Amino acid sequence: MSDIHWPVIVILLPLAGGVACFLWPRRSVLLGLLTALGVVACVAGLGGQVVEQGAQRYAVGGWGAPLGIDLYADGLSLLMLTVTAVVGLGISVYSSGYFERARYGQDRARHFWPVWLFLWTALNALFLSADIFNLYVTLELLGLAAVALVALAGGADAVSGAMRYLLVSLLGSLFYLLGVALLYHSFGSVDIAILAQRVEPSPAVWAAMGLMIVGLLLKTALFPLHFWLPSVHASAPAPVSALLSALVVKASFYILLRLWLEVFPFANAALAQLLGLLGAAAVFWGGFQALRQTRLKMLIAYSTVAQLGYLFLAFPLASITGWTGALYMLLSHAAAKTAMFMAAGNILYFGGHDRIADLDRVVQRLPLTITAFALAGISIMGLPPSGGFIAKWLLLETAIRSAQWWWGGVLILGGLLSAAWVFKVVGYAFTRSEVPHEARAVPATMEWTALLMAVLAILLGLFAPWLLALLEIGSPFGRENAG
Amino acid sequence: MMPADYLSVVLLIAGGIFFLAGTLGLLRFPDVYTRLHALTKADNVGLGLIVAGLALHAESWTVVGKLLLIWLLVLLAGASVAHLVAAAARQRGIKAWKR
Amino acid sequence: MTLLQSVFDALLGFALLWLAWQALASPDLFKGIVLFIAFGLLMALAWVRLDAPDIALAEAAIGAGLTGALLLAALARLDKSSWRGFGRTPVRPPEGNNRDVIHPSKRDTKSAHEKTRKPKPITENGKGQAAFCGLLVVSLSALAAGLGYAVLTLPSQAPGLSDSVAASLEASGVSNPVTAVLLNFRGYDTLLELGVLLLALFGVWSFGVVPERRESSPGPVLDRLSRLLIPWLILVAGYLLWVGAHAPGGAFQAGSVLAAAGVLWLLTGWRLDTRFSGWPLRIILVAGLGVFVVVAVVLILMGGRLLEYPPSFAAALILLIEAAATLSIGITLAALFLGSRPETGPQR
Amino acid sequence: MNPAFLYALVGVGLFTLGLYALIVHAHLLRKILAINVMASGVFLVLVALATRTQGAAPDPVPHAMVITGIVVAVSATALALALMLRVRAETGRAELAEEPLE
Repeated sequence: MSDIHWPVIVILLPLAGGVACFLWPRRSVLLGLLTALGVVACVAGLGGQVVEQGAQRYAVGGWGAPLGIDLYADGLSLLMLTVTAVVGLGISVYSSGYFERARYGQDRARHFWPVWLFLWTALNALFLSADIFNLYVTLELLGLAAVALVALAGGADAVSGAMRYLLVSLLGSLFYLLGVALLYHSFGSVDIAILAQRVEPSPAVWAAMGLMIVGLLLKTALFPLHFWLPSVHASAPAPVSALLSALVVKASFYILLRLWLEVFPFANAALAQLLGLLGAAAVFWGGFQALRQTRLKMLIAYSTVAQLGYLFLAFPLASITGWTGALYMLLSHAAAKTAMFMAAGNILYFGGHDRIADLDRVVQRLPLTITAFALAGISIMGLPPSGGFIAKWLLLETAIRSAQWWWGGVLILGGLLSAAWVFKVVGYAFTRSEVPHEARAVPATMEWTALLMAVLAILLGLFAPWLLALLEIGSPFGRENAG
Repeated sequence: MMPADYLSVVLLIAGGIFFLAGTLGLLRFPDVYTRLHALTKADNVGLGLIVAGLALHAESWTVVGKLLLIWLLVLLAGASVAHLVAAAARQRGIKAWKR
Repeated sequence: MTLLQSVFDALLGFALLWLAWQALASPDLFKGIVLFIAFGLLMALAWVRLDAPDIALAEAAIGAGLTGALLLAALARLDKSSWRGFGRTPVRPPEGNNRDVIHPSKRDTKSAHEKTRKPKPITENGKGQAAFCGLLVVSLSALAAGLGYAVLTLPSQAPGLSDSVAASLEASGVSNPVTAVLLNFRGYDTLLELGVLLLALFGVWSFGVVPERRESSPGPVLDRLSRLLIPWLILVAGYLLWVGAHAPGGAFQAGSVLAAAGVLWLLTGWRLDTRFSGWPLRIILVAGLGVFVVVAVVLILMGGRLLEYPPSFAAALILLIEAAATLSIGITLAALFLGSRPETGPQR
Repeated sequence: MNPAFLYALVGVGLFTLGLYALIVHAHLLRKILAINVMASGVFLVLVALATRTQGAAPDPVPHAMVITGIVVAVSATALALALMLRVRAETGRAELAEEPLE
């Protein structure tokens, strides 16, 4: 068991699956689902290996850094891989219903699977890479796949959104790559661990830091660089919106986190405060905009802007508990937001529109879907016993302990804003709209997947101790005592 | 310097002059047809002279062969592309320049 | 001599900046693209000056050549206004319009270019726009100055990996260090990169069918030229592939030369027979990535690590991977030029 | 001046020039050109700095990285151009509508 090359299999399996879906388009749903199951099993295998033996380093080609590329799996990467696997499986199952029978014809379905499996490959490769240039390649693979998936929806909004997303994504990658160039020429390596040993402040390193942070923030859509996100996430097909919100924006955040912790440990407190402030602004702006939206998917997209803001509150707090809280936020947001976009997708599928004011007794007609939405809402608001609650609790605890209570205020006010829009949507779900709408039966798989993801978001609150222990493997956040 | 070196320098400079003339023609001639004429004629000879100049310095016959091949391919491509450009221009109704 | 070189470097650097500026600022899109191609060729010259002949080849073939072809093809399709709403179903331009598509009259092209002559204002009022542009110029100048300063303060000794590459070159199976890095030391990057290329094709195909440009018959000259050149291009591709093991060249350069042959062939009006545009085409497209993955898996099953070539097989394995990659890169790039999935035979 | 630094500065110049054009121009084809110019700038910095040790052979690792980068750039360009044609077909213009000022 222990000598199986799990990190490699986790990357190559979805890649091979994508190629297979391309070769046998008529079998793509079956192949895609099988691949999804296989990837989940392999991530579990990797998890077992990491839990048993601690953090893993894998030298591709046997060369080892700095000449070769290293893969690295510790608790942090394992957690990201796991959330990708779980959400990915959910999205695969959901998509098998959505693309098969929705207004997207057979043709759209066969285009979806190869691209989605390549996107999964990119995510797994990204979370396992220990090499900043290799991370650039995975970022490009991720970005192009995401753009292609957004454009699958067709129509002026989706296509324009995809185009804007592509330009933003390429711009972010180029900023990042210029940073890579400066780091390589300063220290002669692109391996994160080696850079961490050699790095010392210099003008080139400051420039690299600025470039990489801006590039990654652009991709992560932190306020005020979020301008592209709402229209893209709102116009994509529902499962794609789910995976963009749950996984894709988190990937660039993950790189940012790794670099911040290991390569740029000398980054000063002022910068951290700035990131925290931008995060707080995102929480308020996103929450406020979400409240103003009239379309359900647009509302959920703005809530993503707000939720991404919470992740950055950990930067000024800068302690192990703070980082853990941010990671837990990422995790529970992934599950909850997947459920929400799936629920929105069901409503759209059912009634052909997502105008909040015309939800028209959806609660009676799609009870599972509305339950999923409400449960996901509980996690987004941060009420116990959900995953969102644990995350906010950890962040709040750190804020108070490090005498920066105002960040705690942001958490609470942000929660109130979320509560306001969740109740608004759920409220309209009970009312009868003036005009009756045509309605179409939603496949059971789509309703149940949404519900399962929402239940997962709640259950995350109960698994917390286990997951937090997992996160300590390889101590990605350093060993200093919190507080 | 060997006599071959002098010859090579002369050839290279002569090639450069032809290129200069061709470029001047491209910039100064009044319409697409005359510009093509300047470009292809002068540059083909210029490249030929430069190839000859470099061939004198070549270490082996394979290099000479490669240089010659480059020249021939450029001749072929240049002539055909000049024709295509001119044909396209004529199709679009661009009149030849008259004094 | 060094003075001459410095003057040349300075002129080249200035020309690069000037051409880039002209290409981006030109009111005529066609002119902009042509200037961009010229920019790519000068970049190739810069690579030669920087002792990077491998990149010079790649830049000339891919950066200037193929990107230029892609840009021009896209511009030509942009000018046609007769096919609104392609995507769901293949829409052919109505028959009556065909002449227009074939011979865009002077007026047509002019109007298409004219449309882009006035850049759209960023904001409604002109004063606001001027202020915005001013602010932008100031902040970007500051960015450039900061980056320039950061670059200039780097130590003048590069702490690169030349020595480790040289030390391991023996075991890599090839003697061209760039190929060794691409296919062996950092082969995993190349594996993912082939994935990126294939993914771009998935994406382009998923956007739907681009209306076919019904070209006028290309005429005897182009026909003859392609007949003469294509065999040569294929030969050159094979040569570049082979020579890449010990001299500048390799799969990417070879693949792009192959793609150039494909583009030339497509320009003469040739289309893939529908019998071959299903399975056979797909197999070739995924061959590069597929062979790479299969080699990786076999090596792991034999007890090695991912892409850990046994030194005695390294040369052969690299050549095998490169050969498949060349074929796939060439065909993929040509397919990207075509712009949409070739119609498949009646079995679909 | 060491030519390595000269070319690196040209690279920085191209990067900023491309960024300016990307922001200012509305036409998508120009934006795509701008991205390509920016990429060339980054590649130039990456390779130029590798030759800055006087008298030593250049470092091949950045060369390989740039070849990877060039292929990624052409893939992205192809995708962007195809998408531009889709935008043109769906909206009638090869420009993006201004982002609504929320």
